[in-house]
Amino acid sequence: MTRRTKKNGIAISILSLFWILLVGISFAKDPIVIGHVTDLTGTSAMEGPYFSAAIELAVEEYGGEIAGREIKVIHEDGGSNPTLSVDKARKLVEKDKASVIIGPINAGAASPISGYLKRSGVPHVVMELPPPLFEKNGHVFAHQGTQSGSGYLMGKYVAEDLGYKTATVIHDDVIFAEEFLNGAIKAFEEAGGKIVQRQRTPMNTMDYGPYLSGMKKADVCLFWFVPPHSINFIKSYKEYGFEMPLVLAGLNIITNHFFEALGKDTLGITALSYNDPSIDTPEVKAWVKKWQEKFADKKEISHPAMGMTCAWYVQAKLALEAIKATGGDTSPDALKKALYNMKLDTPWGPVSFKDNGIGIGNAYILQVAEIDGKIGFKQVKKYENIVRTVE
Amino acid sequence: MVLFFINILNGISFGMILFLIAIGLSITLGVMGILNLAHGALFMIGGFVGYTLVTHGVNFWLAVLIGGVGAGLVGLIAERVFLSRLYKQFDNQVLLTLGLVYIIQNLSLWIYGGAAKSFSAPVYLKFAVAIGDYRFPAYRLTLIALGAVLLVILWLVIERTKLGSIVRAGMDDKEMAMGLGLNYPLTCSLVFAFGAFVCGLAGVLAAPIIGVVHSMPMEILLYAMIVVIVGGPGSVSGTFLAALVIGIVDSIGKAYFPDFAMFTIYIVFIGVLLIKPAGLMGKKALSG
Amino acid sequence: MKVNDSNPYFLKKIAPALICVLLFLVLPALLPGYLQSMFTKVLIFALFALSLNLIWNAHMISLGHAAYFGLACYVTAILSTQHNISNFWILLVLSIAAAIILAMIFGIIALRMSGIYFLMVTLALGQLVFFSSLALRSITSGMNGLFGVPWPELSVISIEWQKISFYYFTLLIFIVCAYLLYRVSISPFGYALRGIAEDEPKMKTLGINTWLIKYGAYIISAAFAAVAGVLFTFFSGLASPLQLSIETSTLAVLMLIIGSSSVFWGPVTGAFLVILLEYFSSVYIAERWPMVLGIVFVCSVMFLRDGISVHIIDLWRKWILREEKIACE
Amino acid sequence: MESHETEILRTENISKSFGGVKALSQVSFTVMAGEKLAVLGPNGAGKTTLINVINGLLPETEGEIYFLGDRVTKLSTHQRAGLGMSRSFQVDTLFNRLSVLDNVLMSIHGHHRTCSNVFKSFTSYGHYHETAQVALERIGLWEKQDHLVGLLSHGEKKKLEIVTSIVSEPRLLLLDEPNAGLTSEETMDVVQVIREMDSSTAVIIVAHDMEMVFSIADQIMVLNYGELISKDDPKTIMSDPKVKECYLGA
Repeated sequence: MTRRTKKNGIAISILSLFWILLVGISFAKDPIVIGHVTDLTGTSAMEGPYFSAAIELAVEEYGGEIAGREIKVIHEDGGSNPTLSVDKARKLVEKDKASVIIGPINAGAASPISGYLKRSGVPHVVMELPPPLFEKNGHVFAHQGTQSGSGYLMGKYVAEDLGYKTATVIHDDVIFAEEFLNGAIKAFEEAGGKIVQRQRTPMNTMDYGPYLSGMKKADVCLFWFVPPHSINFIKSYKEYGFEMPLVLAGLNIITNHFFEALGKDTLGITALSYNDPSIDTPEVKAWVKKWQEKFADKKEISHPAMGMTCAWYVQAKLALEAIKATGGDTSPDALKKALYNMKLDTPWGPVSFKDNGIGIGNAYILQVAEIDGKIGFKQVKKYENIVRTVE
Repeated sequence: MVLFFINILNGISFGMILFLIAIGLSITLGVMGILNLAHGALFMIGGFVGYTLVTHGVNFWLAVLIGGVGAGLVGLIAERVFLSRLYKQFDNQVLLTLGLVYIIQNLSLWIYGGAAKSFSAPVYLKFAVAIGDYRFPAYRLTLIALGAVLLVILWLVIERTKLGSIVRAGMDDKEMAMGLGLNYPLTCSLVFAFGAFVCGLAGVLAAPIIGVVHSMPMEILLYAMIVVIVGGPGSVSGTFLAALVIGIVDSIGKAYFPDFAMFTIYIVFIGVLLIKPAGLMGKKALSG
Repeated sequence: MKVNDSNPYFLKKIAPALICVLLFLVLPALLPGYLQSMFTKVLIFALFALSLNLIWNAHMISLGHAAYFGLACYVTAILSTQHNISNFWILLVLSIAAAIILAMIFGIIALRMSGIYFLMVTLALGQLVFFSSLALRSITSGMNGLFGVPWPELSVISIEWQKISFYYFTLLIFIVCAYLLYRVSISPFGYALRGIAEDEPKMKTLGINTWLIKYGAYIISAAFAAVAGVLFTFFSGLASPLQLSIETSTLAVLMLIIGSSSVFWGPVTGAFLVILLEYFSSVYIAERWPMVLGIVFVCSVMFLRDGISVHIIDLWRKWILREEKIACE
Repeated sequence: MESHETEILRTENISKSFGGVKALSQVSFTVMAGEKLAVLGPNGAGKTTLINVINGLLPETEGEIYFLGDRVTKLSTHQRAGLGMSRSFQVDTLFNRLSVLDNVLMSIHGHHRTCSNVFKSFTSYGHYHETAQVALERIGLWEKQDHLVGLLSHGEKKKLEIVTSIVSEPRLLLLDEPNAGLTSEETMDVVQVIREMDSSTAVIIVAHDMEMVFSIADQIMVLNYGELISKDDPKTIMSDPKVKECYLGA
């Protein structure tokens, strides 16, 4: 009996806990809210912390307030899970009254969020999205345009500048990889190149051996995997003794993690980035320095590490500049207007939008090389002010 | 033809890993009737321990051993503290072990971050053997050999040692085994820990091929469970056979019908269930 | 208390009903919009957990039930986004039909096993459906899922859909389904299921075709899971592979274990607790949510094995009805 | 009294072996309506196995079983039960989470094949209630109808177990140690119930307790190591040397 009463105790305390929490959640707020759907768990958990930091850095540049109103950034974890992400976006808009939504990284989760935001018209500032989501004067702003865009640029470079004639293609069986490679293949074939094989590997693939032993020979191997898969793939690729040059036929995901995990195996890999910390210009160097000073004490993010971090910084800047331009008017229409008229200067060059929310700006081709004994990226080509999609 | 042979080799090497993963699950299930859904998590623990050691310059094979021990210890604790109190309560076992999976996964995300960790096999194994005009990594060949050795050892343990005899007795009749006057609960803990240990070994051995990442436990578990059911729980030979079959089917599927790669093993799985519900080498019909 | 003592009927029957009415009928109307959505989600998952509980009571421990939930999501999403069928009832019927057909096939496979092996098989079958949703890229658009599902039409009346109106619509459907499931649980069929859980050979010797009963139960519960799936699709406006994943199945399992599967309305309590817990932990400690969930799993197994509803009943009996003897289950 | 001529059960040399061990070998016998056959034998003689094989819980290794003239060897347990075969178990197999009344009702539902009904409530079958009441009153458990079975005494459980196996008015009743662990008074109640069985029904009782056996049985069958040693009326059996041997080990 006493045991049971003890259990009752536990039961009742748990219940009451819930009621306390349930009651304690109605707070009014005046500040301008920026909603950030990120990934702290799930397949992109690695990037999450960098993104939040990037936004923090950007907000700091405005002293945390615009037009006398505090800027409040609310981070929500979508766990790369479309259902959950939409839930979180819903919470940010309906409960926290967010006037802009940033993120998430995973197009699979970002797309449905755009779909949801369409109802209310709240601007959705993201990195990149598949074509169907962009409409004239829409609410979607992707400064890196469409995945197929970056893929296209890469395919063009491989065919024209590197002059490869045949290519074998392998990538994750997931929407954004699909888009990247569609673009790359389109460009490569337009330039007279020939695709000898295309392999799609399921997202739950653990062992790439079978695909590699089935891989056909060609001048070059175009690939794109999410970071965890890329590491396994590159390693196995080398194990199977392939000599074809590796080209990351889409946005660069190679980071220091790769250099640690794979060492010399990464040498010669070519990739594309619109904004990468490794780009060798004074502005970027200065920005990286600023980052390192701010987060020196947080060792896991002490270096911006990857292009996506910079992309997030740019997104935050875009949102904040828009709010600044409207002088604190956070109505969706005002913000959209401001974003369409924007020409933002970033360490990676100016960024602006076409009338359908697709970004315009510079693009850089990078290659992994050994620079005075240290493995890192070196810039091999730069494109000025290109529309970041397949025209 | 050579290509086909290469794919078979791929399948066998993957099958060996599957065998090492599944055998622990198979025995704990067959002997103790404990379904440990955290088995995949043990695999990951092994992997992370191995990663930590190797990146700090510990010898690869030593890391393999310690990784196994680490997983074994975690398994032992889980069995002593929790599972031993949930004897014959499947739903609670399931819930508990799932909970452990979530906790372990999130902990490893906390400690090691979301990036996939990977480390290389010993340098002297970092070359590819030429077969016809194809190349096959030496490390995978080593895995095949290792799997064979471990199979023999396991078989000897089960068939020749006292522990093994208790295990086999337990498989046939738990009460009878208890009646043998042996310390049955202790034996169970040991067997459980041993299964975890082997799983941990697999975790380190597989890392150079599949890497280690916080999101892997469930995928691993599924493979292991399919192998266990196809092979028939509690049967070493059955598990081994099933592991090879699944491994080979998996890589053949990936190489020849990539679009159905995800299904091939499930089709085999369901086929076996329909034809031989007890599993390839299963003694009794599966009703836990 | 005097009033209560003089009128125990009030406390036995009316009071609990009143509490439910307040909680689910009145409270949501007063809450901010976002919490209304929360309540909708609670009801949907409560229904899902209830459907699972039907077979759980026959000791058929399924970890693949998301297959039917998710299948319904996809059927609804595909038909409404790609074939412009927006009539709720048609979508409902078709989704249920799909779920039933799938359950008929899977049931035959899964029921070749029992106990722990049934669990493993259902889990594997669930994964099979999960992977299909990835593989059939042309229809399901793979990992990306389908989104932009419009609000449904009800043909009888046209509703101006908002969070609150959809909540009450969900509540209506929920009540109907819950009532049906309750009828099933008190029917000979329901008793037979509990009998099977306790002693299947005995049931056979009583002349009961236990296989058929289990098979039937499996299909019925799949059908109700499908209803929850349809509602969820309109709630979230999308269908994604995640709705077919193990996480979805285990969430339902957690709900009915925490809420206690031996009490009919247990799973509802469970759903309420789990969803709210998910919400709050995501507000305060987002990146640790899985760990919180895991700890809840472990604790509920170790300390609240028979579920929280049982204790609620006890407390009600002890503190309000002032009964001496506590008989649970 | 013509029913005495009707044959209820006939087994033709059924055998059952677990792995290597033979639990039953070549057992053949016949039971007529109204007959009360007691199965005797030392532990491990295969008595319970025999019952399990007859009602189909265990598949026989070889041999044929005929029930009411029809071959039922291939039929499943519930089908045999449907034909009118009923049994009680050695360790009581009541549904502890149901009330006394509901346990009886469950058997009646099983008998009437109404367990697949989803639309009516379990307790809404009026005439089932009457049947159950009669049965429960016979063993004096009616006033405990609402108690959970878990709370009953061992004796009461045993009686209830028997009731649940006879309410379906079976043609063949298999009783496995119906009086195990009962006081002599309780045993007499049980004996009473069995004696009052309809004369169209055959009863097979597995028992240790000689006293009870002789108070009921009009036929006795002795098993030893799975072999049928002899089957005859009580007197002849007791004078049978083979039986003495296997019992007194002399």
